[in-house]
Amino acid sequence: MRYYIINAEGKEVYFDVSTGKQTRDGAVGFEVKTESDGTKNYYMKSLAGKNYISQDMISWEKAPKISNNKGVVNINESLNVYRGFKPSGLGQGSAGTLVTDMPGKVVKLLTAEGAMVQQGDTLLILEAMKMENEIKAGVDGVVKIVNVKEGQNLDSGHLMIEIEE
Amino acid sequence: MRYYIINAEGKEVYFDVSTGKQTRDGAVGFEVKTESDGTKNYYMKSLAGKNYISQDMISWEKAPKISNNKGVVNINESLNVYRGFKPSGLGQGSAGTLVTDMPGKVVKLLTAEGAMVQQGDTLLILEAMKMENEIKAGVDGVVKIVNVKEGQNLDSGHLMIEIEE
Amino acid sequence: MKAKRILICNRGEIAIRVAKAARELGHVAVGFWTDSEPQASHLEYCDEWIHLKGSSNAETYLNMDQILKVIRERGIDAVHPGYGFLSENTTFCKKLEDAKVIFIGPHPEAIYKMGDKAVSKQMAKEAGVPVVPGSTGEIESAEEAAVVAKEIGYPVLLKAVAGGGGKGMRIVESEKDLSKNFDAVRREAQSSFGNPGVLVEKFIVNPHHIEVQILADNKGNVFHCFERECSIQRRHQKIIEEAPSPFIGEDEDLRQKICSTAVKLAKAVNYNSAGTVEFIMGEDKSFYFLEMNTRIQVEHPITEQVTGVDLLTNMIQAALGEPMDINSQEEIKINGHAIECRVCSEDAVTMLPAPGQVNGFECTFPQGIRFDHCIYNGLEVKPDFDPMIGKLIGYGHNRAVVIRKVRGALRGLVIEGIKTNVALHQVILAEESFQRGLYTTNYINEVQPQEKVEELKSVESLYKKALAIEINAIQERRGL
Amino acid sequence: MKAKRILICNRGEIAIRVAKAARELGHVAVGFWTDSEPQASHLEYCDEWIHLKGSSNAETYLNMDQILKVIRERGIDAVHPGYGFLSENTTFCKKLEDAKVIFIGPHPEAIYKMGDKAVSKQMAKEAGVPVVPGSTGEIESAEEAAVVAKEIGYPVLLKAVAGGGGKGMRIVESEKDLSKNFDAVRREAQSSFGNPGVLVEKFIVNPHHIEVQILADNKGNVFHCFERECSIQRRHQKIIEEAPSPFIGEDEDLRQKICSTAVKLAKAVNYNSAGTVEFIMGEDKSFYFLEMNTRIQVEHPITEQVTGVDLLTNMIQAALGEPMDINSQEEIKINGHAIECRVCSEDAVTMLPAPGQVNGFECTFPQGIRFDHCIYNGLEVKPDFDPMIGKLIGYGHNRAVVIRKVRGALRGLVIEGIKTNVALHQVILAEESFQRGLYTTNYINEVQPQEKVEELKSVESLYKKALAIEINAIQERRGL
Repeated sequence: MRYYIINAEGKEVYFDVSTGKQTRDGAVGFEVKTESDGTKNYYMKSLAGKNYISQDMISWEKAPKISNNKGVVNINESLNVYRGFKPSGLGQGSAGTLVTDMPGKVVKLLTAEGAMVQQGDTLLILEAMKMENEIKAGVDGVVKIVNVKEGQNLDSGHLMIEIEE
Repeated sequence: MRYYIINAEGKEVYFDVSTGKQTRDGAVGFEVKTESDGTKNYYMKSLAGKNYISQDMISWEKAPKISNNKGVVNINESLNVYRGFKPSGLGQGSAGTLVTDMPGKVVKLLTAEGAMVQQGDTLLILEAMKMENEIKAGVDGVVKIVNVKEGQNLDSGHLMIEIEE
Repeated sequence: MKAKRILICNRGEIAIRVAKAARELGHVAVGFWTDSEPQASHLEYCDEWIHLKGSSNAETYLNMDQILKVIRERGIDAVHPGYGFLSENTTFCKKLEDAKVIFIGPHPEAIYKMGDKAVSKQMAKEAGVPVVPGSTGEIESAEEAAVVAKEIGYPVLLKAVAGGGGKGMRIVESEKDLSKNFDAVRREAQSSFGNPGVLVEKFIVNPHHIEVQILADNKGNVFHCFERECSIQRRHQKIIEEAPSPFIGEDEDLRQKICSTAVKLAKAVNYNSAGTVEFIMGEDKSFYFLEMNTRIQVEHPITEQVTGVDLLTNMIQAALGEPMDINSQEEIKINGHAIECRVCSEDAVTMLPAPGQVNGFECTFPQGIRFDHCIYNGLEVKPDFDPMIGKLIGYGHNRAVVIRKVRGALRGLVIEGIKTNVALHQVILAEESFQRGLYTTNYINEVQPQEKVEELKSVESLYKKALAIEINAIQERRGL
Repeated sequence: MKAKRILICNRGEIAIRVAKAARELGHVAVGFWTDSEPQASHLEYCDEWIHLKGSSNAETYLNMDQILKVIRERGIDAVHPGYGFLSENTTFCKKLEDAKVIFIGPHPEAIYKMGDKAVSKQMAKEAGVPVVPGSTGEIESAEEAAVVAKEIGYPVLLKAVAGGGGKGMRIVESEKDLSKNFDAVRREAQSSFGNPGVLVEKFIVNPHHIEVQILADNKGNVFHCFERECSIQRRHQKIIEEAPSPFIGEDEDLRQKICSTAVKLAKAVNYNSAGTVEFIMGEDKSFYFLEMNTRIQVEHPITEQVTGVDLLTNMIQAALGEPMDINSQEEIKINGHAIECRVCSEDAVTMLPAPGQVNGFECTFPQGIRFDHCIYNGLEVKPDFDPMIGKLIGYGHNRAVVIRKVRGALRGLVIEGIKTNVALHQVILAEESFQRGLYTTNYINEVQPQEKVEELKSVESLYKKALAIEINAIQERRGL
């Protein structure tokens, strides 16, 4: 079983997990193998309907039940965890590629294809969760693609604007 | 599917339950058929991880998850609920048959086989849950069987004493 | 007392809070679910569940026709609007009045007068309540705004007439930024409140946001439940509140003065429900009336914790014309301290909303924590809804104890699957000027706590998170 | 402050309460599990879990050798004993002292003096604290008891020297019942406390059980946190407690008098921890010292709720020699009212223990409820353990509000699979003399609330219960 964990900035951590044996007092052992840390042993135990993880069977930490198949978990930032395989087509836009990370509505478009822009220029205003958010250029360059119209409702992951450096 | 519900005093309620169809908004219908009340319809719905029961799909009541196979539930007194079948050998002792309803230890035996007893006489003292409990005769009569010794540890359901009226 | 059928026109944590109070008083709590939220967790505390057709807020919680139809069909006696949605809508109040249904809130005139910033300011002036210098009415254009701004001096604050909760507000430092910001506020005002009216006023430097809780009934009782300080804000929205105010501190004269000023205004509008008078307080402890919120507020629990007064049950009693639990001002006392952290589905660093689905949730709290929330494993936080999904409230003997308790609670609050601002709260509660109680509404901008949020914990935690998924898979296979 | 490693020598709800406090203060909470309770739910709040071999209490929580072995092996700095088990055992204190481990409780001399009823009575007399007339030392035989009883007059109370919590106590109305009861008390005293010593004293008619919470440290601070009334008892065990006492009511002079009397006794034994001085108060408001409990008590939460003082964190601070959160008597104030119902696995009518396994558990509570408990779906209540599995605590603005809240909470507390006394609490909280606050320790015997417990609810509920099992079966099939 191999896990890939890919975080919001495109960083990727992967490691193998294999299930070991049940111990005498009801804990289940896991082996986690990584390139950087080698092999580590973890134990899981269910207690009064909750799950706990330990490395030494003495110090235990609560492991919340993660209930959906997407397996997104949260380590201050949200991470996508892929169980057992790496999905195709995943990747992260460069600073010049503006992609929505939440659904929203284009309130105002402030640029056009062919325009020269500087890093930090506001290119469009996106209303999402009742807030106006200024979407700014991540690099200096020329606007190559504008894939939105004013008033348009966008889904998450929509490519809005691409800038050529 | 037939349910038997048998309470501590040996009262018995039984009825048929059949599962109906899933409704549009995720509720599941049940039909409950009884001799006294005829057929009634109930609906079950899961909401945010909890279960609810309704008769009209408007007024809902929480239905705690009952998690073990024995299916003991509690309506002020504890009831044994038997799912789908009536187990053999079930029955309730008469007032002259003294059976433990919890594990305990015989501290003092105050009667013997052949003794004449009156209703309310203390026949033995049973220590359970750190308390001394006086076990009393339920009827007037003669002690036929004494099935305990002082100091003996008893399981639940142990016949201690039988009195012939 | 006959049991009333109380309809809760709201969702999330406040719907739960209202339902708890309605049931406690022996009434029937009737709640809504919509097509966009069939798993509405607040229904756990409702006796009856009604389907509001539609998904958007406009089709459901703002849809008066559909709500009134439900009221007629289900024999509703009284409506609690919670906060937001129809809580300060006089048209809704009027329609309820016509339908002979009790609105659990103040009389419509109070909502109208206090809901309009220009009118409320005028009312305050007449009642002898100090107000911030600024435009006396709506400003129609950026040019007109510039004239007023020049008169009262920069910096100035632009705000939507119909606004609230920090939405539709911007600070302008100089004339060159005025026009762009004026347009933006008008746009936000129109889209959020359906009213593009804008006001201009003097911006107080190093200000404190201090508000007074009012509790009043139809029998002429107008009590205050002391103050809250809500100066920790981002984008003019409160994220941490506390009671009593650390800025007022031990100054009992000032406390009495601001509280009695609030009562004065409430009496001037014949206020007859729970409400909040908001003030801005300068460095010199002078304070000005900002606005009155004619509804129960998000941060009401900290007042409940320090006074022991249940604001919701009293609010319902007042509306139904029953005697309130509280009989006199003297009964209401502060004991201890309380702090609330608003838990939002947003990026802890950028503080931008981040909708998503919760797929893991655990609480392991110290003693003295109250968590008003609507979170469960599976909750979908939609862009339509407010990103606030919970309020972590700590109560203790003094401020230092409460900070310790809330920090412990934040460590024990695990929400997986969505981004939250829990890590930001951890930074703020550990930060020195917050701990010393020395902060103004500029706190976030000046201290920049978001920069201290840890980007990523150890790889160790990554393994554990992945194992949590594996454990779940194993348990599913075993049917646990 | 360096983090200490704190071992909790207890189980159930009090182990959870102690662990919460230890963690809040930044210490490491170390907890036990035993062979009879591998699913010990209190470990949820413990950082480290240690296996105590064996099943009976004698093999585990009372087994000093095994516990001391763990203390050495796991580098423990301090031990919290909770209540019961080794909480008032001076031998254990001595062994900890030898091992250079801090005992989170008072110094052993205070435990010894207050733990022995004859010695404590003598101490109280010397400190000028009034005591109930009775034997001055242990009574060896029923004959000797009869002599004392004749002298002080019937009715008399027989009680175990080493007892507590109502175990090993009996009232004797006349000489003819003395011999039989004396034997029983000696037997219970021997089996429960390992000490057959018995005392005889005057039995006060229509008495109130009123106790004062003490909080003291090693620095000479001895504070009180006001009183609790614990007069609702069955078999001399408290089942409902409240703070403040309705019998003392508005009589602030009496309140000050009983509280300062308690402080006087605590000072006389150089008390240096959390503890409770118990009094019996007659109809005429005269009060007599009963005993001092030199540990944290079951009913401590009601004091925490009305004063805002966290007794556990202060108790730990005191033992570790750190400054307590509380600095002066003046800081400690009562605001509002609190009531606690002990939820026990027992028959609601006969009030006899009824062990079993919980197989369904739900809480749907009003605002203002605290539930300290160790219940979960699957909990096995064993005959070895105390039948108390939870404490339902309501807090509110006044007594009437709290009664309303607790009644709401009792309606929303569902425990399936075992018998509980929830229905009995419902009857008591609805009963007129309780609601008026007019009750004595004779309440259960005189009012007989258990007779009003509904034997069986409608057949309707039977169907619903059965459906709950069916739902679970369906969900299991679907893997939900």
